[in-house]
Order: sequence, then structure tokens, then C-alpha cells
Amino acid sequence: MEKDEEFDHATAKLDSDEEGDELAQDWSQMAKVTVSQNVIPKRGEKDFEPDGTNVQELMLFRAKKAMFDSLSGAIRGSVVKNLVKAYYVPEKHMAVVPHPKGTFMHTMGRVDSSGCCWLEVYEFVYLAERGTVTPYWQNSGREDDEFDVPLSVEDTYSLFKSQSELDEFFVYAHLKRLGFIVSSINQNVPHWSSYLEVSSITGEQRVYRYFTSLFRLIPTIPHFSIYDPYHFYFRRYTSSGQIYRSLNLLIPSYSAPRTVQELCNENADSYQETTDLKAWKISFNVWKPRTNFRKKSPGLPDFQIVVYNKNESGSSFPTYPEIRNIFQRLNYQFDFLTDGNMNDVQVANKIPQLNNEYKITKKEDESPRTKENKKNCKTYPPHIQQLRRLKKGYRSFVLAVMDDGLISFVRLSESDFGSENVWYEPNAFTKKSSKSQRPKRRPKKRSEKTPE
Amino acid sequence: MSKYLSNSKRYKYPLPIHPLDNLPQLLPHNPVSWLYWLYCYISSTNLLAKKIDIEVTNGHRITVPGEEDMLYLWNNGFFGTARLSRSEPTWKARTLARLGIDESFNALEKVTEKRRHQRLAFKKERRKFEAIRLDLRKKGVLESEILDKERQFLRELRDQELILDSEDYQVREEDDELLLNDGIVNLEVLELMPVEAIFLTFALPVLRPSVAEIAELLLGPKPTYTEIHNLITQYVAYHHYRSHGWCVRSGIKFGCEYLLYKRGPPFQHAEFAVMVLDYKDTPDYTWYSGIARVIGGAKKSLILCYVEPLLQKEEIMSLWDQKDFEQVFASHRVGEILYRRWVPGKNRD
Amino acid sequence: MNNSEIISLVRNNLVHQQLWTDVDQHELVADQLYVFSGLPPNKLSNDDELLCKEWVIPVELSQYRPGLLTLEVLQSIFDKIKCKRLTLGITNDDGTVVYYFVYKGLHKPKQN
Amino acid sequence: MDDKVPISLVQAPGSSGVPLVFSIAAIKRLRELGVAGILTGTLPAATQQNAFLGIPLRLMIEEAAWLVEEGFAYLVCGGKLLEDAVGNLGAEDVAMMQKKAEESFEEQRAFKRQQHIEKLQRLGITKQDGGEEDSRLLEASLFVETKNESTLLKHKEAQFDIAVLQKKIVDNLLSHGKNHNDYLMYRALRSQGYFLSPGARFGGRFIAYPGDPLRYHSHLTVQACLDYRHEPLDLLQLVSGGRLGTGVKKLWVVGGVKDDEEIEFFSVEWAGFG
Repeated sequence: MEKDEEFDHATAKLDSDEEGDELAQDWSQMAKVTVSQNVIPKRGEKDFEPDGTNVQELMLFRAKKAMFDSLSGAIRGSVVKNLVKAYYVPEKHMAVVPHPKGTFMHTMGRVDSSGCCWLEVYEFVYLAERGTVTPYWQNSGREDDEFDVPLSVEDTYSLFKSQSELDEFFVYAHLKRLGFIVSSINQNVPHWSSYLEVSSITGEQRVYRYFTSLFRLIPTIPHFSIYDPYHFYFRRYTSSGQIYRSLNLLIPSYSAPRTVQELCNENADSYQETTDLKAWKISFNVWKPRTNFRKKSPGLPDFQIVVYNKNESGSSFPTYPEIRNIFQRLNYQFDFLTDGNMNDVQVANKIPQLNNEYKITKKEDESPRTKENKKNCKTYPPHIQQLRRLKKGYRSFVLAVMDDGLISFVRLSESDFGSENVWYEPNAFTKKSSKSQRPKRRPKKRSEKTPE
Repeated sequence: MSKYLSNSKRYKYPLPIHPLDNLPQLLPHNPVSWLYWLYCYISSTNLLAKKIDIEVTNGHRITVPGEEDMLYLWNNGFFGTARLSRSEPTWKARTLARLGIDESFNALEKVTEKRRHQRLAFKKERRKFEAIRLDLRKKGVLESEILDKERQFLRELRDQELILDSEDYQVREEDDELLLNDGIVNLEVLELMPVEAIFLTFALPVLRPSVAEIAELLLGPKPTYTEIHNLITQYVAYHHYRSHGWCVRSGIKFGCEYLLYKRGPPFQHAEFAVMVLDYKDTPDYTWYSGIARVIGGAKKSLILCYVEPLLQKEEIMSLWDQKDFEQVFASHRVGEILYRRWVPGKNRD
Repeated sequence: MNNSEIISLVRNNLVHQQLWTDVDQHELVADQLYVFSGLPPNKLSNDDELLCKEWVIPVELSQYRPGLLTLEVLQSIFDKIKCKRLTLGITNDDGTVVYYFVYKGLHKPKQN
Repeated sequence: MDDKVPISLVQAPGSSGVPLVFSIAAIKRLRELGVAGILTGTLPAATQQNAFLGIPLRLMIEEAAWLVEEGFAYLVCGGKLLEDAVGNLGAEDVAMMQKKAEESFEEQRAFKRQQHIEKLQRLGITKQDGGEEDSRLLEASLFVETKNESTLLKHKEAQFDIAVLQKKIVDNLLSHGKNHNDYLMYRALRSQGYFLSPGARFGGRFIAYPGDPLRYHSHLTVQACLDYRHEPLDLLQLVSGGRLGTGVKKLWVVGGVKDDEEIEFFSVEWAGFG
């Protein structure tokens, strides 16, 4: 009998998202996240609609009180002893901390030769807002310059020059609050080398690449193709696989680069075609929270973020060519290169000059968990590995969608169905696995459709 | 009846064109076996004995009326949707059961119906409690007590395990139009999506008419470029997935274009939901987020399938007019993007 | 609106799949806009007091043609049929029909 | 009559802007008016999470425009306001600021000394002034607060509260939004008592709540405004929207502007069969 897909859907809990599907949380719970106060027990759920009862009225009053009490009680600043002064420098549109101290230095700002720490505006506002630094206006050229003009939070926000600067700040702060290490892309660039250096491709490779791409893009249609009305009078097919193979030559498709080599080649190829596109700004590099982070040699980031304000006039979701253009400019720790399951690391290691950075970060990342993952990957049967590839995709970036103060994150990944054949061939599974590399015990996580 | 065939037998072939899988054994030391093999090879064919007839109903809808043909297309690749069922043609058997002509059959739809009743009954009970709660509140009962009551109420409801027998339907006046002396009229037809009809004509020789005829049925004699372009875009995506082995079915129930099944609906749920877009399309963000929510809620992965023409509009029109459909389709490239919500808190380590 | 083409499709679906009774066809705009009235086998919503007459507008969803149902058309239907809700019977390219309620104005969701 | 609420607008020349509110009293007042907005700032007491955020409150441009039109608020914009304000500071102003800062310190000192004495008394010790060491410790423990609201911009802000100017700012704001008619839709929903919030994550332009979102679930996912006469409903979207609504108990709402700026709304939900 057919499975009742739809029914399952209707009753399934819809995509629950702990990040506040519904607005406005129970502020009495604030106590749980602050340090000092006692934990107040959770009150009842929200109601369907106002019902005119006093009880409801009272509960709304309490909810609002809890919220505004928390807001009013939120004093920011520091005692004189711990004061870290940061000065906004209008000419540079940056802020400077003349006597920097504190842990924020590990991941933020840049220290110049005189020992001053320079902050981007978004870093400045973020640190001021959480009370880590105390913001001032740098008074240059005024007579009474023994007095520093202190700034309020409102003042610091007025330093943002455009909506997009502000949106980037919101995304930055959102990720920072969760402990991610975030830095803007323009910063730091000279500090690490990309493994996607274009220059390293030889002319020979280029020509080879050109030919192979020709073959891939322009489908080779056999003279007497399967689509010819008389085809089947001459040709016999002895397996469904053969029929599929004839059919799947027709539609050309983009194939995703899976190795360092392929990544390099792709970059070399597609430089020209990107001229009349909107080249989206990749705003941030993001590293997962870690304690051994070094600003000077951060290694490749774990994610890269593009910010998109959906309500701005003239803005629209990236088109396919724009998405591809972003892919080609990505430079992060591509997990499909490290995933033992996806492909062999050997290929990557053959290109040492491209690969320095990659190797370094790989070593650092060789946590027990990663190793375990790799082991697990190896034991998956081919069709599960295939499904994993399809579901995970290859290069990807995170699109931070700004909707008037609410941020949604979307991960867009390059996928490649054109390079995978999922057709069912009876006995194919058992034949292949009996030859070699058969897993010792059949993995428990088999798809329901294992052939009988 | 053959309905007790196991799924693996019943759905042995993924396409309506079958491979020659019953050729005799080839014995290397026996030349006679070679000859016999050759004879068998030449004398057999992958073609169907008789191509399948279609009808056009309601102007441009392509349907398969033959009872056996319907079943054949369903069993061999899950093509088409039976109009009065949800996918597989079960309406006739279901109706016979309902009218008391054949009691034994218990089709999916009937089960679904039963579940729906249970759901409604549960909600009805829950609603009763809403009234009670309002009443309690008005009386000024403490909120914590009300919550306790609610919890208790829901627990009891669960324990009761509301099982409702769906009442037997009576024969309705409307059913008169179905009844014949020895059974019922089969109102069921199998409808093919336009792209399925093209696939079963252009890619595989299954349906009787030519591709050009199908195209004209679908678009009329003088279609505009936009109409052609939209149809091509849909077809190219369909052919792409079909030819890589996926069972591709309409995704309308989930608000998307296609669902991809590894073998077919009887074997498992669809893993992927496909939205087909022109490569330059960029609908409003709410479009993506709404769809992604529905798809995500159904535990499927959302694929944006972009189709890009590799030739100019005029060239494609000209190829279309020459009925060179092979070139038309081959001049479109497919690219895919996986679209997933990303929750920062779940990606910290 | 090319509704005449899908009338029989929706009608058969209502009568013989959804098992509605007393299904009648009415012409709203000659050759263009039709509506069915009929009785479903059970109440369609718990918010209804009793089983009541429902109104179904057959419309077509096409993968490659633009739709024709504008808000103005919806409004004109509500003007002609004084009813609490309309049901859209949306026919798809795959031959299925899906049903959606349309209420005029802002309506409350079902409470549970 | 309450004072009008100043709303700061962060904007680049020739573009829309982001309306922000920094005063807690103002945020409270907006909430009474049915405008909840989105709190987006880090709360100093809980800097490691996103569930509870503090000032500023970010408004939708529709909210800001509505508040101005109704006479509840006025918008303040201009990229160099702060720079001008600092540049125009005279010796008097600086002296004033200095005095204020010193006053705050003096209050703190008095309070701390008092506490200190009380503590000693409880312990039964009578001791004179602790000398230099104590006063050094005292000075180091004084608190420097970074305030929410600006004092520098106060005077400048008030100058924006001029009807003609406000009209211009609002027009500019709305003309750079995605869909001007969304504002009319916002206004219609607000006038029916709904609280609104941005709705993209639910597949709509707005999410509508029957009352304060702190207490009530949302009822509607409102789509961006359609052209009443010419824009056909996207049925595929309607299908997915209606489906989505069933799961999260929200109706999917479409609306369009009729003549005379009136909005006609329709609510859609899955019929539960078929």
C-alpha cells in the first residue's frame, strides 16, 4: 500500500525553530539567562485571542512588566578601574582604543605599531553596547581637549552610514552573541593564502580543461539517437541502466567541483562571464567558537556570510548566475574536501602550493570527532554515501536575510544531481559489495528501499 | 487477483520500456548457443507490442482511458495520476467496496478517511475544553489550576484512544449514474502531466501520438515564446531527473513542482522536493521561505533547479518550429542549488 | 476564465471521490465562471454549527500558463453568492484536485 | 497629551532607512499604541544569547510611517547630525557635561561612603577617614555608564518635528520600500487592532497578532499587497501557503488596494480534504 505521505505531513510538527518562531518570548524567563537573579517558574502558554477576562489582562500586564523591568535594569558601563576607552575617529570611520585590554582583543580589532587597537565601526558599537568598551568622540583640534565627549548607544548607532552597514552590524552582533568568531572579509585578507590561487594553473591544464568542458557542456548526441522514431528497431537494450544511460546524455548540467584541482580549474574558466553580474558582497568570515583562535593566522573560516535585506527597494534574491558567482569567490574550509566519504584527500595533496593552508587547518581540525566521522563514512554503503552527497551538496554559503530586524539564515549549497545515477538495478548492490570492501556487518541505517 | 504480487515483482521495471532480460544463456563453447542467442536478440525488441492510446479531455489534458494501460503506466515507473484516486488507480475497487459489491478491499483512501475522522473528533473534544477554560477564568480560578486541569484532560483523551468506525456510506442518488447490470462504470482515467506525456512520447516510444502532436495539444497551434519556454523549462528538469533514475512525480501537494522518489511512492517517501526556475528568476524571498517551510516540515530537502537556455530565443523558436525537439531540449542546461534553513545555534560545534 | 474545461473534472471529483451529494452547477458569467453548490459527507470545519451547503469554484493551476484568478474576480464571486466561504477546487497538471477555503476579509484561524 | 516619540532614521542619501527607537519610555508608549517593533540590541546583563534583546527597537518603515501620520512620532535623520553636534559644542556645553559627570561621581561617592560607614558600624568599628588608599579605591570603583539615549542630539532632534518636513521624510521612506501599498495594508490591519511584525520567516510580508504578541499567538500570514485588478493569485503559492497555515494555525491572507485606497482582504486555508 502506498504510504500516506500527506497525512504524515499534516500532523508532523512544523519545522520547529528554537530561534523564536513566534515573536516576544516570556520575559519572566530572562532571569534564567542572567547571572544574579533566581529562576522564576514558567507561566502558562500564550492565548489564542483576547477574551476580555481580568486574568488575561493581568497576565499581559505581568508579561509587559517583566519585559520593561529587564530593559530598564539593563545598565551598561564599567567602573573606572576597568574602563576601556574607545574613541570614534570620524576621518577614518573607525574607532581606536589607545590602551587596549580584555579578551575581545583575541578575536577583534587590529593593533597598530604604537599598540593602539583599531576597531571597525560595527565592532565598536558591538563592544560599546555590551559595555566592554566605553565610547567617546575623538576630539581633535578643540581647545578644551582635556575633556572626552562621551557617547550614548544612540550616538554610536548614528555612526552607521547606510542601511547595509547597519544590517551587517545586526548580523555580526547576532553571531557574536552566540560565540562565533566573526570578521569582515576585507580585513585580514593578506594574512592567509587561498588554496584557490588562479596563477597556479598551467597553460596545459587550461587547454585540457577547455576541451573537457566542451564535452561536458555540449552534449554529444549520437547520430542515431534514442529519440529517433526508428531507434528501437535497430538497437536492443538488455538492462534498464542502458536505457537510462542513453537518456541522460541529453540535458547538460553543471557539475560541482569536488577536488582542489577541479576548484582551481573552475575558477580559471569562469572569470570572464561574471562581468555584467551583480557581484554580491561576501560580508563575513565565521569560525565556530574555539579557544585557540589566533587573529594573525586564523585559518580558513567555517562559514561565509552574505547579507541580504529583503525589503530594500531594488533588492532581490540572488539569481542562479549570481549564486554561482558567489560560489566561485568562496574561500572557506570546504568540508567536502575533508570528508573522507566525499572524495580522496590524495588528490588535494598533489598540489602542495595550493594546499598549504588547507593542510594546516586540517591538522588543527583533526579532533576525535572528525576522525570518528571519517570512520563512519567509510562504512556506509555506496547508495547511502550517494544520498549524503546529494543532501549535503558541495560549496555553500550562508545568506543572512534581514527582514526589518528579524534575521533568517539560509544555507545555499551547490548540488549536483547530474553526476549521480540513482537508477535501480536489481542485485547491483549485492554484486558490488560481494567483490570487495564489503562492510563487515550491514549498517543498520539502511534506506527503506533496499532491494528485496 | 494480481494485487497480492509483492512490490518488487509488481514494480520490477522502472520504465515502461523493458530491457531484454530473458535472452538465452550464451555458452562460450557452444556455437549453436551463439546462433540461438543472436536469433533471439534480433527477433526481440524493447518496443511495446502496442503503443498506448491517449485521449484529450477538457481541451488540453492528456489522459489514458484504458484500464490495463493505466495500470501498466503506474506499475512501470509510476507515471500519471488516477483522477479519482490520489495516485494509483484504486477508485473502482474502492467504489465497489463502498457500494457493497466487494467488501474485502480496503484502499488507502478509506484509511485516510478514518484518520481524518479521528483527528476531527480529537479537535472537537479539545474545543470543549476551551469553553471550560474560559468559564473557569471568568470565575477567577487560578491559572495554574486551569493548566493542571487541561493537562489531565488531554491525558484522559489520549488514554481513551478515540477509535471511531467510519460509518458505512449508503448508496447515494448520485451513484445511480455509476451502476450497470454487472458492475459499475469506470469513471477513472489516468491523467499525465504534460511533461510526462512528452517523456513517454519523445524520450520513450510509449504513447501513440508524435511529440509534435502532443506539443500542439498542450500549447495550441501558435504558442508564444513564453509558453514554449515555460514548457521546455519544466520538461528539461523532468527529463534530467527521470534520466538519472529518479521517479519524478508532481509536488503540488507540497506546493512545489516535483517530488523525487528513489524508486517510487510504494517504496518510500520522497527525499527531495524540486522547484523549477528560470536561471534568471528571482521571486520575492517570502516565496522561498514559505516553500522551504512546507518542504522542511515534510522532512524533505528542497532543491532549486535552474534551467538556462544556451541558445538565443530566436534559435530556440526556430528549432521548435522545425520540430527538432532533441536540439531544443539539449540546448538547455540544468544547475541545482540546495536550499536549507541554517540555525546558527545548531552549527556551533 | 477558461473554466468550462475543468468543470467535469471537479464535478466528478466532488461527487465520486469526495462523495458530495446534491452537487449542482451554476453559471456565474456565461461560458467563463462557474460554481458548484453541494453537500459534503461531513462538516468541513469544527467551527461550523451544522453541515451546510458549500460553494466550490473550479480553477486551474498550470505549470506554464498564467492564472486568471484576481482579487477582483474573487470579490465579484462573493458579491454574487452571499456565503460565508468559498472553496477553490484547484485542478493541477497532474489531474488531482486540491481544495482551499477562501473567506472574505480577515478571518480567524481554526482554534485547534 | 504625551510628547511625540522621536524615531532615529539610519539612512544613506537617496535610499530608504532604518527607523530605531532608543528610549525605553518611548518603546513602552509605542507598545500601548499597538506597535511592538523588534528589539535588536545586546542586553548588557545577558550578552551571550539572542532570545532576549534590548534597545534599540527596530521598526518597519510601515510602522514608522503610520506613527508619524497619526501624530504619535516624528522621524529624525541626517547623516552628520552627531558630527555637527560635537563640532558645535561650546565651552559652556562642555562645562555642563563635565559638571554632570562630576555630579554623578559625587553622588556615587556619597553613597559609597555612607555604605562603608554603615558597614563598619555593623561590625562595631569606628574609624576615621581612611586616608589616601581608601579614596583611591573609592575613585576606582566609580561607575561610568553608557546611556541609551543621546544628550548630544536632543536639541537637534526636536528641530525635525515640523509637519512639512515629516511628510517629506515619510514619503521618501515609503518610496524606497519594496511596495508602497504594503503601507496601506499595514494601516488597514492596524486600524483593525492587529499587532504586526515582519513575516518573511513565515512566508509573508507581515504576521498579524490579535493583540500584544507577548500574550497572543499570531493569526495571519499576510502576503505583500497584490494589484487588485490585474495580478492573478499565484495558486502554487496559495497551495503551499494554505498548507503551511494548517501546521502553524495561521491563515494565509492576501489583499489588494481597491479604489479610494481601501484594502480588500481574503483569508485562505486548506479545506482539509482533497
